Order: sequence, then structure tokens, then C-alpha cells
Amino acid sequence: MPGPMKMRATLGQGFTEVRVLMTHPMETGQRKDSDGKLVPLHFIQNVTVKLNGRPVVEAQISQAVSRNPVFSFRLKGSAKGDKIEVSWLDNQGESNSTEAAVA
Amino acid sequence: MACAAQAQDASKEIQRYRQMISEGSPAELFELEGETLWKKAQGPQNVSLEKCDLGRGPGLLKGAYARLPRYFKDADRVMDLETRLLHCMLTLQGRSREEATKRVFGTADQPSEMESLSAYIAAQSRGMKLDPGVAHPKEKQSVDLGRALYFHRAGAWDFSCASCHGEEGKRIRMQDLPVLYKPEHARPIIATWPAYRVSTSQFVTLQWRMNDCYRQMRTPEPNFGSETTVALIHFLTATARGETYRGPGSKR
Amino acid sequence: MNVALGLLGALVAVPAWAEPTPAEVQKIMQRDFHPRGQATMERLAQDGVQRVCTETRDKPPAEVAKALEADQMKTIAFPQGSLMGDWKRGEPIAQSGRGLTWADKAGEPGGGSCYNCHELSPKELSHGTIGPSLRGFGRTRGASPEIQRYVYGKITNAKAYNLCSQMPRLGLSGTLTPEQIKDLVALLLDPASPVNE
Amino acid sequence: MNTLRRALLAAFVIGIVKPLAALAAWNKEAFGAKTAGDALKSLGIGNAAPSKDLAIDAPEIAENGAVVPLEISSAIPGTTALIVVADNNPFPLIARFDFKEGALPFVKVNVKMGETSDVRVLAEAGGKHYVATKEVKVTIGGCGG
Repeated sequence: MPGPMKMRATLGQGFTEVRVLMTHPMETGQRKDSDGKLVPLHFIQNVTVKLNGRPVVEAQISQAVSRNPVFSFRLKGSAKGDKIEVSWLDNQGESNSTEAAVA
Repeated sequence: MACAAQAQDASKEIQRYRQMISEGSPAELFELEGETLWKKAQGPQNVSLEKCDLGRGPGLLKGAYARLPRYFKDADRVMDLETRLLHCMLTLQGRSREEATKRVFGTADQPSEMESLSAYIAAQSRGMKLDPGVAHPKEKQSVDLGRALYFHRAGAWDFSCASCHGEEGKRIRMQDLPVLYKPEHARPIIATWPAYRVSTSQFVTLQWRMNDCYRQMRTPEPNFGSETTVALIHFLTATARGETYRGPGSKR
Repeated sequence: MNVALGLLGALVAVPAWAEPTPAEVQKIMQRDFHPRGQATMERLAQDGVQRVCTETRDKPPAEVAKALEADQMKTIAFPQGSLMGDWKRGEPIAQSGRGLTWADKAGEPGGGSCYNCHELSPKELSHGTIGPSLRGFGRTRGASPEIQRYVYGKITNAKAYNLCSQMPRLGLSGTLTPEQIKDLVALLLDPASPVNE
Repeated sequence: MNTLRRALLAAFVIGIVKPLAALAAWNKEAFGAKTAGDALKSLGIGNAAPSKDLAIDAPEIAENGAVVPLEISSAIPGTTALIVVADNNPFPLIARFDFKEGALPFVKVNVKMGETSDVRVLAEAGGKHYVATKEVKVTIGGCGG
């Protein structure tokens, strides 16, 4: 089961700042565990940001994004109470998403 | 000359690096996990920790961390956050010390219960002044022991805490070393523990910090929640007294 | 050593605060620690050097320091012949911070942790500053047998030269072998070493 | 039929019509490329003009390659995508962000770097490409024990 996500969407000067945290190991496939075995490649490939149900950012990322990814995006033209949804999908087919209202 | 200038620039850039990573810290993920664990019924008694008294009364978390370590009458000793949490796991949940301390320091893949709980509880003191207990005789004794431990040389490499944290303006590799017996140095450091450590993707606590310093001092291993580790944490926190808590933070 | 310690008792003022003595602290630590891996409980028993440096906060009276430094000098076994090893082997030893912790396997080669505290090769930007910069160390001092002997001795037992130095006794503690120490001597003194660029 | 096909194909080749799926899917070829040049080729990026309107905020020295914070943004009008590449990484392409109406071309993210390297950020705007470069030195922190 994927670990928790956390998001904050705050109205700033001229834009809404969306900060989202994801629990994910972002394994490169190069790291060895304590038994010396290679940990298989396991990383988020797609991240989507939606504003009121409409995609506004679509990201493709590699295993070179740091473990437990933290992203900040900026949206324009959104208002208090607008619904932001962020979802991710990894190379093993796992996914997760979280929602927040612009505050 | 050129070399000194270069070193100074490097140091400035490292400062900026730390500032940037502290802005992008996933520490909050651990707070979420900690909240779940705080409310989760566990142990032979099958109860949660929600009735645990961290010094402000059973279940009261607001500002509790900022007032630790302190003397607890029911245990007749000084406790820091983690030692107190362990106490509650034993007394409220009926768990054995062996089971509850089996994995107090987690890994990036599997954070420990203690780490997530520390994140959650410390976060409830954000914005409050650090005010550990220093009035009770046992509290005074604890701070004094902590100070003595700070300067006590032992281990295969003859180190005391002051061997690295004893002189201003020094570094290990690129890491600046705070002189933690000086309030102006202890304040910003203690105010941001516990913290997410980016180099290992782990959430780390002060008990872990003491443990890992002793590992590098080449001594045997201190017991989790022992008088020694609590006294050191108490001494450092008493030195940082009055600083506004702004953790859980982010470390290299 | 006993003479020196006795002398110390007469010279050192008792601190003003109600702090436990080093002997009391040691007893508390012996109660509060447990052995793990190669890190045994004997490591908590302070020797004369550690005790004196703790008691005086690293400022021992000159006579005490002199007597104990002479004791420490006797622990150094200088090998016969040249003390210059190979700087190329010395560089990774200077880089490595491993050895003697409870997480290190006993018997595995340790490192000198040199860069943790000293600047050496200008190629390594990430160096500490607890110890003095050793960049160009051999350039000004040459590589005479005397200077080789000094460097070898200092790495083996820094306390023989400066009683309350923060530098570990890397030879005496068993962190580094005599061969490794010779390689570090070369890293510092060999004109071809990057340290002397 | 044939004419339409040919017209579509031609449009494809000169890059007017993008295969829709490629936007949402993960570009395996580009992310699997071992050089920055190959990665960019797979993304259909040939020449990119250096631009002062593309900003990379990154530390000049990162104490730990596991976490290198980057803040990237474009002031080039009509920017629809930002691409991040670390030349010396084993797989240089790190990310591609596509921005739709409602998003500013801005991202803050932490990335991994195996060693000291140039970080290149490319922007796509009006079918053209722009680039900015910054070197990040990766060092060793802590006691290494």
C-alpha cells in the first residue's frame, strides 16, 4: 500500500502555490540492501496536477527524483476553495492521489 | 588568499544548499504517520497512546514537547520525549521493554514508531518557546550530568562531544560544527530537532543523534532512554532554552 | 603516570558547579552502555590521558603534560628503514572514515578520517577544519628521515606530541596498521603527492 | 485516404501534430537514454537557443548528491514544457513537465546527482526550444563512518 501524501495549496501574490509531498522510495535499481542484494527499480513515472478536475500539469519523471518527492507548482487564475488534485503512478503500477482546496 | 576565498564561497553555498533543502522537507509525511500511530490501539492492553501524559496532562500534546525533558513524578526520573513515550508504551499499552525498544531507530524503508511519533508530537509545539524543566533537584542533577558528559573523553578515539563541538568556526568535511554548550549555537539547532535527514531519507530523533555520535566516538552503545542520553539532551535543551521551536526540521 | 596524576590532583582547581567527577561519570556510563560488535565496555575506562584532559578541559598543567607525553612516546614502535609508503594508497586511507565503530566489522581495514578534519589534496573540496590545513605539508618541510619520523609518530599517537590533541591515536588504538600509516606519511611528504602540488 | 495519411505523416514529421499518447505516457526511450544528447533527440529537441529568461535556482555545491534542490522557471512567453537534464547522470533525463492553461512554468523539486555535473533546463515555447545551464558540484558530507 502506498504511503501517505500531503498537500497544501495557498493563494499567493498572483498565483496559487501547490506544495505536495509523496511517500515513495524512488529506487534507482542500483542500491543494495543490507543483505547485499540489489533493490529493484521502483519509482514514480507520472505526476498529474488537476485544477477543478482539469489537468494543468503533467509530469514525467525518472528515478533521479529524490526519495519522498516534494514538488511545488504554481497555478494562475485559481481562487479560494478551488479543488486541487495531485496523483502519481509508478513503474510497478502503484498509484496514489490527494486532494485539497485552495486556502 | 584565493584558497581562503574559495573556501568561504563554498561555505556560503553550502548554507544556501541547507536552506533550500529545509524548504523542501518531507518531514510532514512522518507527522501524518505519527498521528496514526498515536491513535492506534496496541499491546496487550490494546489501547492507544492517547491517554499518555507528556507532562501537560493525559493526551495533551499542545506545547508538551517544548517543555521536555522534565522530571516526572510517576517515574521518579527526568525523561525526554522518547523516554516518556517508551514509558507510556510500557505502562499504558502493557508492552514489554524488549518489544517496545526492539527497533527504535528505523530505516528509510521502514521508519520506526518512535520516529513518527516524535515527528507528530514535536510538531504540536511549533511556535512555542523551549522551556525544559530546570528547577527540580533531579532536573538540575540531569543538566549537570549532561554538561559533564559533554566534556568527558572516552572511547577508542579519546573523544568528548567537545572534540568536535568545542571550538567555533570548525567543520567536519563541509559540515559546520555548532558549539552546543553556547546558547547562541544550541538555540537554532535544538529548535529544529527532530528532523528529516536528507542524506539518508530518514526521520531522526535526538536519541538517535546521541546514539550515532557515540558510535562515531567509538564507544560501546548507550542504552535507549538511559540517564546518560537523556542528560545530554537535557543539557543541550537547557542551553537552548527560550528559543522558539520550529521543527520538525531538515538536516543534511 | 601515577606521579603525574598525583601532581595533577594538587594543581587542578575543583570546578565551581556541582558537576559529577570524571570517575562518577565513568561509572554512570558503565551502567548506561552496553557492548556492541567490536565496541567493548573496556573502551569506557578512561586512561591517564583521557582522565587528565577531561579534568582540565584539555588544558593540562605543563609538567603533567610533559610527563604523560613522554609516557605516550614510549608506546610508539618506529619501524626500521624508510617510513615512506605509497601516497596513492594513502589517499583513500585519508578519505575513509571507517574503523572501530560498533557497525564496522572487526579486522576490516580502517581509514584515517583525515579529510574529516584536515585539508590535504586541493582536489578534495570537502574537508574539515578541526585540524590545521596540511596542504603543501611536504613542500616546505621536505622528506628527511626526521620529518618522516615526526609524521609517522604523530599519526600513530598524537598524544605523544600534544597531550590533549583532539586527534585520535590512530596507531595505538588499532585503527591503522603501520603499513597504512607509512602510506599516509607518503601522502603528506612525497613531492609527487597531490598534497604537495 | 492516402492523401490524408500522407498529410498527417508529413505533419508528424515536421512536428505539427504530436501523438496524443506521448503526452500522458512515460517516454521510455528518452528516459532510458545514456547521454543527454540522445535523451533530447528522443524528446524531439534538436537545437536549443540559450535564454536568459530561463531560470535555474540550484546550489553551486550540494553536500549530498541524493538531494539536490532545483527551482526552475521560464519567463519565455508561451512556455508549455520544462525539461530537466543532468549531463553526468547515468540516465541524464530527469523530468519533463508539461504545463496547460492555468499553470505557470515553474517547478521546485529535489533530484539526485551521481556526481558533479551541468544541469540543463530546456523550455518549449511556440515549437521552439530554449536552454539554460548551471553547474552543481556534488561533495561528501559528514564523517563518512
